[in-house]
Amino acid sequence: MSKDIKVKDHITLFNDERFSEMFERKRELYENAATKEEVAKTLEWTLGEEYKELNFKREHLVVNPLKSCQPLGALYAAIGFDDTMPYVHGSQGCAAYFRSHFCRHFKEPFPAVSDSMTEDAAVFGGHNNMYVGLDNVYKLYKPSMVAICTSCMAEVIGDDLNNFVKNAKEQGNVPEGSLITHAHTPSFVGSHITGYDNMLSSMLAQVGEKTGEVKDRINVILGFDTYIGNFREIKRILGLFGVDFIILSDPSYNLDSPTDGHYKMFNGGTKIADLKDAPNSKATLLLQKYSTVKTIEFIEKEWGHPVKVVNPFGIKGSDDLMMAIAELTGKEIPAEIENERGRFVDAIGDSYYWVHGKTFSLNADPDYAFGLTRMVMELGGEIKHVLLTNGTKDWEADTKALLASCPQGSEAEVYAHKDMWHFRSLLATDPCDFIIGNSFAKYLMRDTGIPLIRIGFPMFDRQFLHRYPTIGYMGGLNLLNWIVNTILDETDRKTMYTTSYDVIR
Amino acid sequence: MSKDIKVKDHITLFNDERFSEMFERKRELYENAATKEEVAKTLEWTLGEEYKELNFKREHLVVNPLKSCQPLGALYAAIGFDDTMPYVHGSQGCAAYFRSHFCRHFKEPFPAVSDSMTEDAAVFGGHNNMYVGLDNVYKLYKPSMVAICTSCMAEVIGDDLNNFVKNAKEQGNVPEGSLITHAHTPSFVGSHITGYDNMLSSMLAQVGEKTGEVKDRINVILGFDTYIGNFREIKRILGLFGVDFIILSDPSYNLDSPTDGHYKMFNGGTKIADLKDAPNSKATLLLQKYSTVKTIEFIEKEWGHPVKVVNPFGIKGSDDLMMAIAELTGKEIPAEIENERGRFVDAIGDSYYWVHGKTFSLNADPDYAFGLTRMVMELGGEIKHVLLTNGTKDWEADTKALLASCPQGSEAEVYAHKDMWHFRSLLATDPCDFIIGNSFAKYLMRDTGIPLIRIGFPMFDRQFLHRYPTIGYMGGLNLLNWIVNTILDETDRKTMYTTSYDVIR
Amino acid sequence: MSTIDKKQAEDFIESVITQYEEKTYKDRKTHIEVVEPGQEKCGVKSNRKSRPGVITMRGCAYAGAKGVVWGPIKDIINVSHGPVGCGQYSWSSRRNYYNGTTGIDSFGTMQFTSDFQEKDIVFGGDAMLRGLLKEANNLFPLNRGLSVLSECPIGLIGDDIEAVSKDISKEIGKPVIPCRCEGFRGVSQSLGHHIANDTIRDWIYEKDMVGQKFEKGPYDVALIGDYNIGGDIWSSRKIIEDMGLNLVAQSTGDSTFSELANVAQAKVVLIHCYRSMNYISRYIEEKYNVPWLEFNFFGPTQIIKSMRKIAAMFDDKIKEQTEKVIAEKYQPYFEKIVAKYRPRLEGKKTMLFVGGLRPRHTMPAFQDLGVEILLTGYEFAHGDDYQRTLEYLDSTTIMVDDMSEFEMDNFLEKYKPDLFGSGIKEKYQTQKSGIPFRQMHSWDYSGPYHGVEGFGVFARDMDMAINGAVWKNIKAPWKS
Amino acid sequence: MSTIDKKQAEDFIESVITQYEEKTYKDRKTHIEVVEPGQEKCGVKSNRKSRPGVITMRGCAYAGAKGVVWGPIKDIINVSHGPVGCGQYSWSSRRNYYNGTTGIDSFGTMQFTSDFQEKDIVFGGDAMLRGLLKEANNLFPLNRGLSVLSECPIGLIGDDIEAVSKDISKEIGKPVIPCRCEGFRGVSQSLGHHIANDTIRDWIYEKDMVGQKFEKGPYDVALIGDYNIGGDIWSSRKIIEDMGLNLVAQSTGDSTFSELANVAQAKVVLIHCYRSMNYISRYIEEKYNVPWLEFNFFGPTQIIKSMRKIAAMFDDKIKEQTEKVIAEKYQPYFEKIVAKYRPRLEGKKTMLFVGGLRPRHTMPAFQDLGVEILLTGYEFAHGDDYQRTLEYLDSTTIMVDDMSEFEMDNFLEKYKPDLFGSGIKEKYQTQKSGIPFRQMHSWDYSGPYHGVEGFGVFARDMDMAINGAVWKNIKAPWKS
Repeated sequence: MSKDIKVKDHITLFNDERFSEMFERKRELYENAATKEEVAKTLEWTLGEEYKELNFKREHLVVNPLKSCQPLGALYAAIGFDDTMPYVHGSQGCAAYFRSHFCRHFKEPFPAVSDSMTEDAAVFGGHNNMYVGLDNVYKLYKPSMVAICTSCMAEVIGDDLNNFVKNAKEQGNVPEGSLITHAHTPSFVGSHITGYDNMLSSMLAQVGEKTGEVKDRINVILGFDTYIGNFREIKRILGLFGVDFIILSDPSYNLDSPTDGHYKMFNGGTKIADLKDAPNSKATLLLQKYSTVKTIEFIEKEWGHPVKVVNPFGIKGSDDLMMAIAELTGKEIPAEIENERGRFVDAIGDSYYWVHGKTFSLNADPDYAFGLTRMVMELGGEIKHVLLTNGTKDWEADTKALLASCPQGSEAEVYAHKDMWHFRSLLATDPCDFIIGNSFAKYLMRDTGIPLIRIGFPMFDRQFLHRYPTIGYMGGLNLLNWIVNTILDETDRKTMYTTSYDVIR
Repeated sequence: MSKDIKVKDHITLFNDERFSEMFERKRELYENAATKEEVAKTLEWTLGEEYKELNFKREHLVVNPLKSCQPLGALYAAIGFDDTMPYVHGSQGCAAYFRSHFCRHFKEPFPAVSDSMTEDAAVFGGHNNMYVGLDNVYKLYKPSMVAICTSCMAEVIGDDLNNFVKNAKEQGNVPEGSLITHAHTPSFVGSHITGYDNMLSSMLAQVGEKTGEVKDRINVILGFDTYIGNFREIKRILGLFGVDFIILSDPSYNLDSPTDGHYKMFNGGTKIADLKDAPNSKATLLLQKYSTVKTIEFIEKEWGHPVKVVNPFGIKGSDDLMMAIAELTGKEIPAEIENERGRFVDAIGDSYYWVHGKTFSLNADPDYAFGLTRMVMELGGEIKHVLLTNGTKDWEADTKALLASCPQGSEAEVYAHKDMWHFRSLLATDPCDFIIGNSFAKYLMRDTGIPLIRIGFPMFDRQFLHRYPTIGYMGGLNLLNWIVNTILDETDRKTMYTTSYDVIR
Repeated sequence: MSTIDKKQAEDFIESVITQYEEKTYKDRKTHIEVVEPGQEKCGVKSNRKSRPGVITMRGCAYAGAKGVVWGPIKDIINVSHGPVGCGQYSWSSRRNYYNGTTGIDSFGTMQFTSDFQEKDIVFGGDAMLRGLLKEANNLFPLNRGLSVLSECPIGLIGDDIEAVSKDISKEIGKPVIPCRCEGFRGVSQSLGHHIANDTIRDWIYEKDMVGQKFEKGPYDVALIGDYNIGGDIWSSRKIIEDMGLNLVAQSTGDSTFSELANVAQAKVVLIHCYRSMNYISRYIEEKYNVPWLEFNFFGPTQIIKSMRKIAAMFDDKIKEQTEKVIAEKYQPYFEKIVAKYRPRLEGKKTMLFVGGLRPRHTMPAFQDLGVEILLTGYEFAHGDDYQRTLEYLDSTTIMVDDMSEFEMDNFLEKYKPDLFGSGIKEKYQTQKSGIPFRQMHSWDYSGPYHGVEGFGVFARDMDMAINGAVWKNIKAPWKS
Repeated sequence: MSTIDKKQAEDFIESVITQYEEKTYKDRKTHIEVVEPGQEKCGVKSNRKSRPGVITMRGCAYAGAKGVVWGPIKDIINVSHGPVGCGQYSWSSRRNYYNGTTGIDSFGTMQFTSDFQEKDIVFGGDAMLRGLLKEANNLFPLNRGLSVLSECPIGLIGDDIEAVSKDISKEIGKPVIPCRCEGFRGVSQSLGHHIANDTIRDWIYEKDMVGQKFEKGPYDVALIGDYNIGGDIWSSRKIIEDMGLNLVAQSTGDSTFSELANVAQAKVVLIHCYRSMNYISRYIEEKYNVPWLEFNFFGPTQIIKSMRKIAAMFDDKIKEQTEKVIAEKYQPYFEKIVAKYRPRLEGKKTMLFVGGLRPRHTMPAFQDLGVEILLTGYEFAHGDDYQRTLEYLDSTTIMVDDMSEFEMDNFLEKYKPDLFGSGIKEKYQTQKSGIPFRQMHSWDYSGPYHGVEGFGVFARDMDMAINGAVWKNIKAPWKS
């Protein structure tokens, strides 16, 4: 087949001379383009100190931010429950965007309805949309639960979800006994992780039923963690401990479902019965902190059982995770886990000389940023910049304390509310050896020539990575793999035409 | 720390002008070097058709072969048994080489003794070396089994292992009842996979004790498979089936042991008792064919129970694996396995458009070569060349039949006994889009500019890859990951300064 | 012979839509029709609200205005004005290719947002917007203008972005164009196109802006309604040039502000995506008396037909050159592509549900490869789009407007096509059913599909999708 | 104050070696001694056979001849003559860097083998070798010579590679050098060095070959015994040049056949690795009357000392230039490196067990950084090497010849050094014990370690190893 006519697509087609000439002519005659000198000069200027200063003076404009809006996170919390329809009360375009965003990251379908509010709803309120919307949802999809969040429009006009849902039930828009949870998730407050927190805490509050009986079981909350492999990994770990558990929001069924010839909208997840019974577990373990602020507060206050929050990345984080499980459950840490720890440490021992002394700048959501910062330092890597758009004060303080505790963090700068255009200035004026970030950070790689290690969300331009775990010792091995082998790959590329292009490294 | 004095090592140091000038001067004044024109002309010539023809006419010289020698494979078979000391009867340098080779690949210690034969042994035979050698081995390491193979010297002078071992036992060089297995593994016959086969089949023959009772259990033999993750993966799979099994040679304990502050020479593996009892299993399943020719023959003839051989890569291969387990054990294929199949197929569906129509040339050991060839075609990739140094006639026939069965194989060429210098000619005169090969194939990438997907043995210049499984559906996901994400990475590099540098792919 | 039996199909459709809530049922009934080749009128209702609680594939006006009209113009800064999400989700997702240095003289793959916070909702965002526009202009001095694309809250809190834009435009001496494309307006992306077209009209042509001066000639044409997905407009441009014409302005793919203004300077305006840009072409004809012509550069049949139609607007030199290039260069290439791919695709059946124009534009290209269309329809088409789709039918076809995913699942299950072409949201669920899929908004990260080279890529990709080896392996062999 | 207590150490050693089989015990007893600074004689026995069944770190004569002497010469084709393995395992594993185009004018990282098959064992390999050498010369015409490195079977089956080499050399008009380095010869790599040196002597100098003609001057020197691991010889060369000397030939790292021949053309031969190359330097002195000088370019103390020693062989111009470059360039750099790393390394303890020279060469560099040596020894040293090691001691030290891995494990367990420097086979088991490790044969994929820049890399790497964050995390925190 390969010897037939070969078709060139955009990746190579436009390199043909005919096209280059065409582009050049167009630029010259019609585009009113800046001169090449102007462009070169401006480019150089944007990479300098003067520009950096100007750039950091920005008060209003945000360029290439590292955050999305609340309802996205709310949908992510919702998709983790069995037989549950995520529902966006607001404009239909919002739902379309959320769904596309997730589809592009997970390469999986992401069901969610919207009640398609338009101009008239702006005037009269969105209650009618919700009544018809819920009616259709139950008729078409027969979910066990509907999880409603809001997008901007509903929030700006002040729709009252609680009231609407009550009415819908009373009016008979929905079947008797329908379970509907709802959370206000205004896009102009916080970010996607806030929405996750709002939705999850609302679900716990609205569905959980405390009976007084305490069950020998723990709840586990992973937070806004898009590495689907982690949901399987924590189950495997808890299985080794022999612990009974409930994961509160487990999207690993819906977002990693088989291709077997039959599309199923709902593939599993946390059972509704478990959600109801969660307050009666003897403790709750959380694997994220900054994406679950309200949730933690709620559980501590309302369920009153022991709560542990760990950041389960790297050696220290995984140690914390294992010890937290042991502490909450009274179980011994299994020998197999200890063996895995040893194998992870072993892998670090085998490879850390490629990381030690290299400098790293990071982009991520706060919980990942904290964990990766610590893990990079565990490998001997030095941190230059940790830059977030949705960092919180707590995160900032925690991260600064972490960096201060370690020589590899001594020169690091921390930014909680900056964007990737700020980051570009930082990288251009104070370069590091490697960037860690999501797919959008590829622009930074292009602009600064600094290689990118792809860890984060969204990950649109690589496949399968989210299927691997990143937590615990075995997840740590994957992170290590991505970090070390990217360094090795870049080293190869740098040395390919020199004698340092070693076969053994 | 990063702001201190920065040390440059070879990766960047010699780019400094001072060194370039020095190199240039040395070349000009002292090296008696060919002129740059001569070099350029010769380089071009070596990449052309005329050279290819000359190159393929070689009858004697072998350049950059893709095989190692028998005892290497024998040691690999031996290291998979619990409390077993691999023993090389021959020159000590051989053992040093085998051990280094494995250490570089696995980044793990690889214990093996040699009996250090020298000139006098050449004259008088190596029996005395073996007597003292065995004595020391038992005194120092107290193994439960010693597995002896030979290197060239012992084979050329015709040492008789069977006799030597008998004498050693009779003379009391070893403790009463010592278990010593031995295999002749001449380096001038076959390759490392032949040695694996010889050692394993000898162990089965020398240690296995057929009792007549048939146990509800199967034997599993993975062959010369250096992806340690596969040993864990097959155990996981068999665990899901609920099958009782013995893995015959399981190096995953010795070659992936923890760093916990205590070095242990022997970390586990197939129990000697299991090796003894293996003939009494009800069936044997083999996951390689070309590395276990003698072993298959032996089991079929001597143990007389059902034997199945599958090549467990990709969809078809994993299907075969699962059905073979089901058939041999009478168990149903578990729903979880079916789910994993669906997830693997799903991942292929999500990504195959990056592979479809791309052309691939492969280098590997025969079992991997066969499996990867088939899997690449399952992804829609087209095969150009499959080139091995240690291919067998069977392998060649099987591979040709496979290629003929699929349009993606219609233009492929198969070479069973060529080397990587032949491969260079093929790639230069008839380029493909991607090479699949081991670390040495990086030279082909440099010489031809064709990107390399690293799968195989040895893998010296990337870390951890051997810790992942490659077999079954979940192993397939790793292979898919390496293939697709390498393609994506190369696409990024090719398009970085064009508009095709997409964030979503 | 048609695969679709009209009566059976109608019964099936009825069985599906009766499952809706009653008003929804009544509404949906008017959006679906089984049509026949030769049929004169299409009765499908369109451009109506999607019903709440039904998973629609549609987006919003902002998506139409930003993603389609304003977004691809490379030398202006498009500010997503409002909360962070809308700009974030639409960032770099349309693959409107352009040449230029991003962040310096081009801004296509950047996300500029005002990142509204609660205080902005409460106190209004106008003051902030002023500051923002100036910051943007300072940090990106080579921009040729800015647009302000309103998100939902802006219209609801009563901000006056027009006033702000006027002021700043004066202050910085560059166009600043406010675009009221709040997502709640209208029923789909389509109103966004219209609104954005109106802003182009009002803020460019009504102000008589012109672009870079060029030497005018008799063969000057403009090409609009091509968004350069995967390089579409470039392979189209090549055809125009091969015909001997002069392409003086293109929009909005790989377009500049200058070209946008200069569209009206051409002798003829060629429009590819009629749905999203017809407003402008009609207006230009009216105001400047420049005629426009719709054309279709998908697949050999339509490419050749369109080339002749365009050539017919010009003199014999152009006509001859057109015939020459067809005969000498294009036809032989098309034949090779068809020879390779048609045998692999002949008789395959597809469903196509995309945007507001592409189904009827790509159907002939599918037919050139022997592929039958079982079902088609549009996310956001208008009545005339459906009407004009009829002419491309060559078998009984189900026509659906604003198909819900519920309907889609049922159609896929029932008819098991060899290919479904739609959007990213539809892709993975289709594939789970074992049905090959191509994203026909974004060319599934491939492209171009327009023009001569584009047809090769299109044919290759459809073959790849339909005949992908993986689809033979959907079922576990132990499940019989 | 020494960390090692002599009496305790001796008792401990005894307790370890008594576990051997009796003859082995007696033998090993003579290979280990606890030595003190100032001690005049070292009684350690060396260059004896390793005992069977004891895991030795040693390799073979082939490894010494190919890996060290012939392998690094870039423009000759080194044929590993015999079965495939020896060449395969030693392929690209020594990191002898070179400049050149591999496969065209340079062949360092290629594996040429005759891949002996059973028939070759039975019928002999001479005919095959003839064909092979001609094939190699035809396919790689820019080679400047070939070597034939025998593997074990060659010596055992009685092939006459000398005759073949002579014939082919005549036929192709290039040197073809047969080297009888069968792995069973001798007790370690060391004999391989000697044999290979002898072949250089016999086939180059005895034949009065000369290399590229160059203009001779008073400052011409040759540098031998540097294998350019990670670029060592390049940073050494830089020092030589900085001193105002002319380096006219180097060997064998990044060396050519021409340079090898021209070593004898220099005014002085500088030898770095005395162990592997002293045979040649002695011979050249005898035959050509060219004096030789041993030097050491590891670490500030020895670099400066060596530079002065070398300068002393020349006139004042060189001496002045040497002092100038030390004072102005090297000393300030050394101070910076020491200032950064010594505080991090002061008082750390290491064990070093490598090759035949490096321990005594690198000890002063460790001492420059404040690191104490607890134990050292050589894989394949001779008596004089041990003798000369004494002068570098600054505390009580255990000296072990041909240390077995059994002994090594025991020493590591007992003394828990902060660093162990040895080879790849020893690396991972050391690390399992939680003890940092550096491969001191190959610089652990780093380098150069020679010369001024090399000291920086050395210091950085030792810090990295010893103070690597991972070593704090060996123990699970729940294990107290």
